[in-house]
Amino acid sequence: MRNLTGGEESVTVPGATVREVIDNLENRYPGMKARLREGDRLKPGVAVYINGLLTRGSILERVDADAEIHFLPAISGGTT
Amino acid sequence: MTENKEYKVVGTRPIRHDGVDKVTGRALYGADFQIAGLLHGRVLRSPHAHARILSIDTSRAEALPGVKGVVTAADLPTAEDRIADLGEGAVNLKYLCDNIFASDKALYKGHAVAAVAATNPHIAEEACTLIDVEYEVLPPVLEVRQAMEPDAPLLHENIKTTSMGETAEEPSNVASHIQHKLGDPEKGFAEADIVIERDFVTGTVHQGYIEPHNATAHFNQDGQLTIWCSTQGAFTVREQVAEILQHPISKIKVVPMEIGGGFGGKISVYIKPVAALLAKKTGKPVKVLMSRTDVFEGTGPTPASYIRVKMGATKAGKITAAEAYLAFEAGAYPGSPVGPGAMCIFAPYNIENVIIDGYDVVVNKPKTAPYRAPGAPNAAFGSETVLDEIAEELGIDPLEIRLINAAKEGDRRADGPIHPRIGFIETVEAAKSHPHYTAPNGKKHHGRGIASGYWFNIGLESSVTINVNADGTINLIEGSTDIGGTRSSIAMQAAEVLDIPAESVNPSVVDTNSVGYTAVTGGSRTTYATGYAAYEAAQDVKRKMIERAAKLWEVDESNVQFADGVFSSINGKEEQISFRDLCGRLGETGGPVVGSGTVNPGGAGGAYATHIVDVVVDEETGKVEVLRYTAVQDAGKAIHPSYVEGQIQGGAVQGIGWALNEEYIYNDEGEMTNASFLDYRMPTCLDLPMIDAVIVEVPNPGHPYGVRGVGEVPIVPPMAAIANAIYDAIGIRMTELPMSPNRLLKAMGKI
Amino acid sequence: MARKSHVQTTINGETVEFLCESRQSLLEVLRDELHLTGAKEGCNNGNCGACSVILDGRLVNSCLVLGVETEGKSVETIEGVAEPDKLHPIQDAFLENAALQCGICTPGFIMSTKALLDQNPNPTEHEIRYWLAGNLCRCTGYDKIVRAVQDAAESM
Amino acid sequence: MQDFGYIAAKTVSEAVALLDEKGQTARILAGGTDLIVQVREARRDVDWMIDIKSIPEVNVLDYNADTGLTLGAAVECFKIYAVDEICDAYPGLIDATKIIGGTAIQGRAGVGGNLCNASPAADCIPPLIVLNASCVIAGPNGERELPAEQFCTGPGQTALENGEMLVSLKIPAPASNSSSFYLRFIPRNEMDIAVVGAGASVTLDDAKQTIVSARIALGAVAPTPLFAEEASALLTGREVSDATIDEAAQAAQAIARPISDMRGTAEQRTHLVGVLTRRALNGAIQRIRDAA
Repeated sequence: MRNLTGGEESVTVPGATVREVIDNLENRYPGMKARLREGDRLKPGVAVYINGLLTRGSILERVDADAEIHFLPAISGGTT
Repeated sequence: MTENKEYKVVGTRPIRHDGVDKVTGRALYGADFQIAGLLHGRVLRSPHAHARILSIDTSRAEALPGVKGVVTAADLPTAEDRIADLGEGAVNLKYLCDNIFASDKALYKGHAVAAVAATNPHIAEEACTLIDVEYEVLPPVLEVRQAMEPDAPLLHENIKTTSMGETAEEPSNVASHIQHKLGDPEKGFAEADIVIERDFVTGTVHQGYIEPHNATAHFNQDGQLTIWCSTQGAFTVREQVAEILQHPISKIKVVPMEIGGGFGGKISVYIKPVAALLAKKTGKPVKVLMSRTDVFEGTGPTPASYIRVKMGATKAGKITAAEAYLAFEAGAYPGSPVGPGAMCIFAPYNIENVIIDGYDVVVNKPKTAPYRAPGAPNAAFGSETVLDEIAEELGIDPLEIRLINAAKEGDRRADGPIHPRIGFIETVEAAKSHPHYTAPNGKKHHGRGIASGYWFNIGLESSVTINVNADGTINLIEGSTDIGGTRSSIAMQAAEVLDIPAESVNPSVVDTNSVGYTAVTGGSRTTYATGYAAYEAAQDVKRKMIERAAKLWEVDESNVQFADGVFSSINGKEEQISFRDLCGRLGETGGPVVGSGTVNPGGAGGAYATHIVDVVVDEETGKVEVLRYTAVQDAGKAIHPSYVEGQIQGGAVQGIGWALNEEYIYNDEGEMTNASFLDYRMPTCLDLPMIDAVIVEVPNPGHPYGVRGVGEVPIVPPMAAIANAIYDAIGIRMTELPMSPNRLLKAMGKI
Repeated sequence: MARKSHVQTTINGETVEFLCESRQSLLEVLRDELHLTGAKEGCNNGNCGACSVILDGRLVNSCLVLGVETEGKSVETIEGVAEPDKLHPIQDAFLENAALQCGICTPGFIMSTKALLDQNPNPTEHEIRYWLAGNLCRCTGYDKIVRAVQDAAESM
Repeated sequence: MQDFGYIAAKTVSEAVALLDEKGQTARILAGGTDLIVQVREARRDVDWMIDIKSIPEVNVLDYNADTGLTLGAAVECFKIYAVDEICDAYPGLIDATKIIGGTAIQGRAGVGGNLCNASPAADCIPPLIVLNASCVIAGPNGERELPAEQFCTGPGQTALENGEMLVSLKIPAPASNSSSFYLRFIPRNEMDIAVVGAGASVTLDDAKQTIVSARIALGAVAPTPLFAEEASALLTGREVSDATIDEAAQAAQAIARPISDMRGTAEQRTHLVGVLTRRALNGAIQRIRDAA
């Protein structure tokens, strides 16, 4: 996604939910929304971390003022 | 709530609830299911690794007496090229369907082409040989670097490399590229006193569960479909089958039978939709079983990979920069675990400057599936041997260099997120003081190696219902397939809340019509998330029981407390009633009590492991013998320590197999030549010593008892630990997996 | 359609009669004809031991025995190991040692262990590992299984 | 699995008559651990299985210190290694019977079946060759005997003619100051097919210093198990030394013509012939020297 942000690894945008954060990212860096959202949901295969914790994978997730958000590929796994 | 306090049930070792059924042969696994009128299904598979399917003629098969129905890709609804999120990981439906039955192209040897239902399995098998398929054989692409060449034959005309949403112009076998960058790697390497860069190659390996895939399906006239099967997740079977057959989930009931191992390999569906199609066509229940060869050739292994790791450090052992290039074989369709591999590779360490590139590449091999910490073992084989080499060059103890660089709470992972409370340092400290590490190690051709590993663990959805019985016991209803004793580790968490013995809980794993949505038993999540749901359901029961006691005593609920298994009134009345006695009075106080808990927790704490291994190398034959093995792991809180140890031991041994002998061996035509337990060499008990499992407990703040998932991380360190031990024994760095006798002989220059 | 033979054999002490095709293995007969599904199919070629049973006192892979070969013979399966009111000491030892995870290999291991302890009541760790090498377990890493066998030997 | 008929023969002559009548698609069923798998995997076309396990002659297990061993073709491995005298007399054969498959395989599989299956990698065949075993064969024209090293003619192919079956194996009584040894190389410690196998029998002089005679045989390095004739012959009359044994090992390597497959590469196998020949010879010599 860095090519969309002009090389910036970390950007600061306002928003009280993941949805608002994505919308605000889109305003600043057009194309961002297409990568992160599909309709009114998070795009399949994208995981959201808020302050280091993996969230429930919803754009409805609430975000604190100083929260650090990461969009990463979703993971899966297998035990016995 | 996360201090390491004493519990009454948590941390004890009761007999598992399903134990008697499993030691008497009474437990019913998928293949054990019987029903009147049952037909038997078998699957015809492509003999070619890459071929266009020109025609399929099933008429001779259909004419065989005893054959009741034949199905092919033509019987599947036309799939959209659309991404669906099926519980654990996103799936392109077109690929999902094409992997059930090859439509236009067979993309690996073993790719299903057609299936037959007949009155007995031998007839079904014979009928498969009577299906005439005309193929145009194409050149196979069998290795990741070959597949990435610009002139490589293409598996899919429509795949173009994507990079977090951006798509390239030209078609390619490279389905996607990911990159993580932190700090300034160039500057970091410039600051290093020592820089080491090495290439690594790992082979394709299989989960190797002992129970082959199985499914029995029945289609009622009203469209109600029932599937009895072994699976890691009944709900994900329901979702996948619904999408593949375009059948509403409300019309599908999946009944999870006991499961004979999964390790990630029983999440994807293969023959479940096939059984359903055959059942629909014949109007009879149909049981489809895979043979062992079908399992090797037709289900997802974990990928072969090419990995390049470069690390720089100061003389004092501080890592200044790290770089990794990971190319993973996805198999026939996109979706290798290169993502988690890239995120885990340097996760044990706090490194300021990192760059990681990952590539997901299609090849003519079975579509890969998760296998225990998918991606992380491949990655750790590279990073943990390079770090060992740095330590050796600098003359620093290999555990010490890990302590110097160890990640801790508040440090940033290379892929971005900040670590919450983690227990990596604790595992290294425990390894350092373990008698194994301090034991003498100087004999000729003997060597000792250590390595560490990381796995995220996941949360996801779980639901639990608790029904309270009049005798003070509870029935616990859950949707998590029990693969390794989780009925007990979940039941124990409910028992702890209600202060009843583990034996007073009757856990049942039920079908998709009978419990709330529950994600797969995978990602080391079951004891964590379904246990969490059980904790919540038990809390719900406790609240309701407090209401009943209040009603009984005609006091306000706020005046009832529950401690040591007894409800008592405070502030006035001197009333007491035990949990058990109150259970006997539910009818008169308002009727049955049912508690429920549903969760989708985000706080699955990551798990770390540090392993120590001693080996001896036979210099004349190249054979490596594992003499002693110690696996240290942070479990957060071990609910049932015996089964935590079991996960650690089992994972370590799968890693030993991966390290030494396990691999898919292919000929030039792309045929796997060792698709049996005879020649795919998993460890037998004669190949192993006892495995000393050491549990470290650094409670996870994201769980009421501090649980961290334990199932996956133990497979991460073994390959590198053994490679480091082999180096210690004979002075040669092995960079290719498996480190089989033939490869060792070559590396030693003996052949 | 294939011809079927009539076979009379003893299974877990009971006389049993069944019809089977020559090509049906003892494993298929046990599971599909007699509904004794404790013996499992893991590989169907003698490499995993999940189908282990005792035939005339000797441990065999039931996938490598034809049903018709059992005429007049005696077969012991996992279903016959426990007493009506109590488990066999080997079964107890497997439970107490948590020597199973998924449990699919467990019937085979118990039959194999029974055959071992019947002829060698005090095996060394090496003898246990050698004897059980034909039984694959993918979950446990064998540590707890070997300890269970040691415990069972001690308690018997 | 294809359909086939099953007949339990009661006598050698009945079995021979059946084989003669049914022709090429009839197979003798003894332990079945190879045959059943081959038919199941459609690697062998069989219309009839003739079970010989109730024939008395194929169940003979008779050892006499003067005349040697008669080993019926259907005697299972576990019965052989249960007899102490046989273990003492033919330790090289016992080495092989204890490593074929796992315990459950050894409950069904026998030396005779291992020979008749004629796998190039069969563990029992090199010991039979080095122990001078003779194959007793019954057929429509009566009985004949054949040295073990001439029994296999190719992978899965034997010298048995139409209507013939192996009845038993005869192994001469061991000479004094002699012993035998068999080992194979496999990547695991059990449950694998030999990447290379090597058997040796050695007779030393009374001082246990000089080799009176020796025989070496190899498995999995040619279409059939090989008797390493030159390597064996050059040891006659030689003093035991590392150099002598190396010489024999090199001579054994010279006749190996292995292939590369999923179990090993040709180079690896040729290399291992040297290693295993040395170990087999040293193993046999050590056993002689260890004997009281």
